[in-house]
Amino acid sequence: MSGAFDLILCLMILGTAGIALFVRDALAAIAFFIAFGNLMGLAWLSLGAVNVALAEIAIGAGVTGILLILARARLLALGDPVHSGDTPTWLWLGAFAACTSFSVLLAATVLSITPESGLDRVVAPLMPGLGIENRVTGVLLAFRAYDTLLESFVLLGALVAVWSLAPARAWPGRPAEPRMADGQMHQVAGASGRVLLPVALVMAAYLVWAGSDLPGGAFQAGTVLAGGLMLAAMGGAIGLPRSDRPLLRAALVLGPLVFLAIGLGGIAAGGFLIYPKGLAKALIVTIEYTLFLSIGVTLALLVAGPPVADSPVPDAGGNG
Amino acid sequence: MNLLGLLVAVPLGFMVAALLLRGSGRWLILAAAPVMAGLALWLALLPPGTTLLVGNWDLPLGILLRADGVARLMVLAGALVIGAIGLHALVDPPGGNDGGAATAETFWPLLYLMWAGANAGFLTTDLFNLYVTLEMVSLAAVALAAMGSLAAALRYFMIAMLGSLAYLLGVALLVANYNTVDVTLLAQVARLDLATVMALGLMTAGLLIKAALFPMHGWLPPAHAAAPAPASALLSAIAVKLGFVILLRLWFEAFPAITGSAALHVLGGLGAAAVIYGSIQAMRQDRLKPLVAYSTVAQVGYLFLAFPLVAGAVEPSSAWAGMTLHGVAHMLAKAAMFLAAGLMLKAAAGDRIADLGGLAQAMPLTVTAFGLAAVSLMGLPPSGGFTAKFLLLSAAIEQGAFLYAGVLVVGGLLAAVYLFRALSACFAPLAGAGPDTASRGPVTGGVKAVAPLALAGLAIVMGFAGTALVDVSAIEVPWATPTVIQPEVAP
Amino acid sequence: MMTFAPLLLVFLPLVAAAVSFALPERLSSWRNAANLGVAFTKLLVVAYLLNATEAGLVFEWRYEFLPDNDLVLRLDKLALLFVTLSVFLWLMTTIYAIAYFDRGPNLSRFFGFFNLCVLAATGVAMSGTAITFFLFYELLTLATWPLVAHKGDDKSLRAGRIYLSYTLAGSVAFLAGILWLQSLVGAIEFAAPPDLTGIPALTLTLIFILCIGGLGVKAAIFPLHGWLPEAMAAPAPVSALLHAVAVVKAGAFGIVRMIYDVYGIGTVADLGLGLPLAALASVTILYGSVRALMQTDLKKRLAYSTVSQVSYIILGASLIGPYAVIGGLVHLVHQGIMKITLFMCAGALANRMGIKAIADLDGAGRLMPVTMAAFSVGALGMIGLPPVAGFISKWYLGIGALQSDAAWVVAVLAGSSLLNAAYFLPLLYRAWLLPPPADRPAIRELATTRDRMLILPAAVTALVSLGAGIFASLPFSPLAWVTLIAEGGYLR
Amino acid sequence: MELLAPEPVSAGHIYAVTGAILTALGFYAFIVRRHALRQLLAVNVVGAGVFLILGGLGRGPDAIDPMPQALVITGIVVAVALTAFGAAMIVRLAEAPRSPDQGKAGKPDA
Repeated sequence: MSGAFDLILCLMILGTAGIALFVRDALAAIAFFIAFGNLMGLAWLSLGAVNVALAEIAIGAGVTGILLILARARLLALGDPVHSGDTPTWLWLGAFAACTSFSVLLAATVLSITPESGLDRVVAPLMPGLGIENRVTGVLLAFRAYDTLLESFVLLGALVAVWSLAPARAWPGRPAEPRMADGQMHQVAGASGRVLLPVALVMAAYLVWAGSDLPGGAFQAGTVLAGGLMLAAMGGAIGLPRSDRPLLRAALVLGPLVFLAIGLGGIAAGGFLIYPKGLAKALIVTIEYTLFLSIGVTLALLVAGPPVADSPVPDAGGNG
Repeated sequence: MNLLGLLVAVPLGFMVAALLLRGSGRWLILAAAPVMAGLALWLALLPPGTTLLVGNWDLPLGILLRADGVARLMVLAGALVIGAIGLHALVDPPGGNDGGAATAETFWPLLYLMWAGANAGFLTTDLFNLYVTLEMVSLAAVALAAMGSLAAALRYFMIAMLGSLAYLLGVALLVANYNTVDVTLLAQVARLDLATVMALGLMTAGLLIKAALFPMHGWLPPAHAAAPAPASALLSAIAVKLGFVILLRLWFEAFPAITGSAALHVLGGLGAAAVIYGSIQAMRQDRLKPLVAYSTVAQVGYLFLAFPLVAGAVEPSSAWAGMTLHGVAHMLAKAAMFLAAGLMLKAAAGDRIADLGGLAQAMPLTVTAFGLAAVSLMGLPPSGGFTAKFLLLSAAIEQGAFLYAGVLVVGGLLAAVYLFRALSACFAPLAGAGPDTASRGPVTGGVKAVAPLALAGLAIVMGFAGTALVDVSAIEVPWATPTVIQPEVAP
Repeated sequence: MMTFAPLLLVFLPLVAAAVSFALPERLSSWRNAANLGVAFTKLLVVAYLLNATEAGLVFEWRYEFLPDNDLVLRLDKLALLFVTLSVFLWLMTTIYAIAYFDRGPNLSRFFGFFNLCVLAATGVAMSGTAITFFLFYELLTLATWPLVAHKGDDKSLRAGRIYLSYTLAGSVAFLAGILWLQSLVGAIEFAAPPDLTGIPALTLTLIFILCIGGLGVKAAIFPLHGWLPEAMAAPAPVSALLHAVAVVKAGAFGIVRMIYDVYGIGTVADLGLGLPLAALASVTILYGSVRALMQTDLKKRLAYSTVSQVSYIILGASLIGPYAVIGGLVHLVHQGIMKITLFMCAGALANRMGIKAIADLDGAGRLMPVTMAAFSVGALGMIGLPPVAGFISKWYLGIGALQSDAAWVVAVLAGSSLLNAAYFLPLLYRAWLLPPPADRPAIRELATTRDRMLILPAAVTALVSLGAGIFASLPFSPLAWVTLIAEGGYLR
Repeated sequence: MELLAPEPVSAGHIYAVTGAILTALGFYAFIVRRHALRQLLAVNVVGAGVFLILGGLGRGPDAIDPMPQALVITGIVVAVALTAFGAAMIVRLAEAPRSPDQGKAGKPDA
């Protein structure tokens, strides 16, 4: 990787970020944000972090982008033009000065640290015991599985938090239908959703499978599944489920619950989250598959938002 | 067998169960409260030096859970407080009005999420793991705050996000600089360089937002005041404490050699300012819940006022105990006060303090709970608040830190001013309803007052268990490890 | 019994308090029975303890409530003096309060807090360490507030607010003083006074000022007395409690403890702190009397009289001579008995005849002879006429002053007695010698038992204050007991 | 930059410095862009900057350490979870601004 490429990429990242942050029009801002996310993915690739690149493009750019687009569309429909008001001069001057000095200070700090590969030395010898190749998966689901366990509950908790916003008569209803402004687009999305959903499922499953040894993993795969589900829902191929459907609830908690159960089962093997010898890979793969399913459904519902009072779509089947 | 993980896993299990049981999930608290109280009590009684390497992965990589004094006290108090709040929410459900059904159901998983997050945060020594737990707690906290006022919750959310990111940035710098984020390891390798100072500064700034220390407190009063009573109680008792505990880990354990006395006095000064400012604001409120919320701003101030006192003490244990016990006493008393205030406002004519007239007759038990909680918050004996203040004041006088001593003393008086204002309003005759206050029968059955009364009672009883609590708080205090007492090593 | 006796004394009022809080409003007879029963039981316990203590036993209970800070309840002779006083007056006030309120509102609450007050007063008396003392002293503040604000009208709430602002500020100063001293000498035990050598005189003086200032609020030393007249808004039994049983006494008692058991008379003398305090007490005595003279409201006049009288105790303590100490300490008892008589009478007059202003007293003696007789005994005692108990106090104070070469104190005593006479005698004159006005409303008819219960306590305390004067030389009289205390250690 | 580092600035450093600038840019935009949705976007940019610092500094001779990678993935997931909640709140607030008074439980008449 040549230094020039890195430099140009970084400049582009900064440029897109600048536009995303400061352009007047909200839609343009979001578009540039998605572009920014994809460039970030490239940066991660260039850094040699394929796992992160996948996550960044799928989640950082993809899901976050869709979230912002949907939110803007809903705000527009409610009569909020999404214009930020004028900033007082003193404020932006002050903020500018503060942030400039902050960035200089931070850059100096960053440069004062020598990048080194310290922990890889620790991780590498431990990998054979797990029976998988992907070291990032090893860290995520073994060495720091505790972080990941808690994180899966953060995701679940975020959905609960979104649901808690449901208005009085809407509970336990369906989320608002993610509308496509354009009729034709709607049909395209519907058709492609029908086709793409199975494809997405297969792709996602592959990503999980690959995640043991190659880059990939539950989160990236879950995002792909969520993307498929959302696209299908946008086109009306599937209806969004009521939030109290038992099957839905089961799908949501499956991954975290299995993870938790395996962690507690570890107590029998000596302590919380200990994988018994020889079973590590099997357990990790189990966790990954269940987690991927739950993450996919959770992310899709997170994008859909809280239930609304009168959802026009009849119950045409659910997901999960 | 080491069961430290259960303190996190069990509430998570209850969260899942609550989600699966949907509407009837609320009854789970009947099991959760005793189970968690039992676990927490077991934790408090463990022999010193109990730790757990999660998954048995060694340190620079793995995550260490440790039952030190702070963790024991906080987890135990948290279990009692959250358990009581949960039981209270059975009889006084949080979703009374708009958004009722969704609020009533989602309250429970959020409660368990916060419980797990708080316990995880109190127990872990890993700074990145602390980031995840911080987000667990913040997420639940914002959602709970949104049950009252969305606008306030959104404001809280935004500022909390910034705080989290500042904290995460600090963690990132530490990872790069030391290849570890474990507090116990950092304590051994910490050196004074730009990255460390920057990281510490960023993390501190982020955490001060979460702990709502003046002047980063702006989000707290509207969010805490508007939420339904059980949610307010959780926010004030639990949510702000985690940031404080992480700061303890950073300032006294990981980087004691780097946090110079000037920096400590900045924190102490902010704490003192918070005490005075929060109290004055509380005095100016004419509605009850904002008053109680501003009291939290003031009480958080004491926690940070204690920082320079701990660092400057010859024998830091007693100041340390004063600081931790203050946190615990505040948890109990403030939760009790918010629950009581919620009941009082439901019975009162309006939400102003002037509307509280007649309540001393109508709901004596609830007003008593409010009063007992007030006693602890004012630092009057016998109460946990007094024990804490006694220890802190002793430390301040011993060191000749008369400014801090003065703030401790004046803060207690100011608290008395605003809390007794609310209390004496309860003694006034029923506002605008003629002389027949007596005809107004008790409006709450005894059941509703049980939880606030129990919590306030615990805050009082704490005042008699001082020695035992001080002993617990001293388990694995940072300066017990020799690395910390060493003077700073030149980088 | 040896260790648990002090605990029992604290526990008994707690039982009464718990029962009172728990019983619903309408079960008034149960509540009354419980209160009287417990008060009476406690009196019996105290009688036993008096006997045992006189034989030289010391009861002590100890609990480590914070590291190096013990909660100590210790029954020495001085403690028992105050305990006996408060227990006896508690019984009287309970009887009186039952009759006074009859079936008024919020009595569960009233009796609950009332018992907590007595608990606190007992605790203050028995405290063996400074921190224990502070604990109960604060409890007293808190438990008294709902009583002062009991009526819930604007005036009572205002009185409660003023009471709290004075007393809480006082306690804070006191706490700061204790902690400062503790940071220098470690935990302060009254039984083993700390060694103060080597501490700068200025520091000691400042600590002394903080502590006495803090305690002086409750003892109503000028200029910290402002809350006491305001607190007259409270019902009569509460006034009795404030003025005689618990509150002002706790302050005065604390000052005695500070001078004799913390600093020690030697140190106080060396620092030259006795004289200023005596002077302040003298100013308070005269000031209170003058203000009392200016009042037209009966209870207010009595209140200012308390301001004046309590400072006799402080005067006695600060003069640092054997007779002065005895005079001061014995006045702790005598003032309590006499002042409670006056307040109970004033309450009965207000309750039954609506008499509040002094001008309404005309002819009251004829209509309520027993009440007015008791009142007269109390008033004469306050002036210091023999054979009422007040005479003993003043006599010993006077001799003590001469012993301590402070002849000016005698002038203060004489002046104060003249002022006392000036504000009490006109009352007696009006009550006994002037005819009742024609338009006086009739006496409110009460049930016979209630009527008797309203008068009986005052009559008993009046008799006791006579007895304490007449039989002062007998064993177990207040004077004899105080002499025992003084011989036991305060005459070093 | 060459002056600060002993050897020519590594690729890791370039990205880390980019991350630092992104962070500051995001903070600045957060302050001056007052609309909540734009602030949410700004927060995400700050997050991306922080992750880039984490990654850039965690880069060894040929690739990033697995541990910082894992931390970044965790961070990204947490960020998206919170962003979703934030976006939902912003929309709900525009839909039905619940005032603090309405939030008072059990007082439908207030």
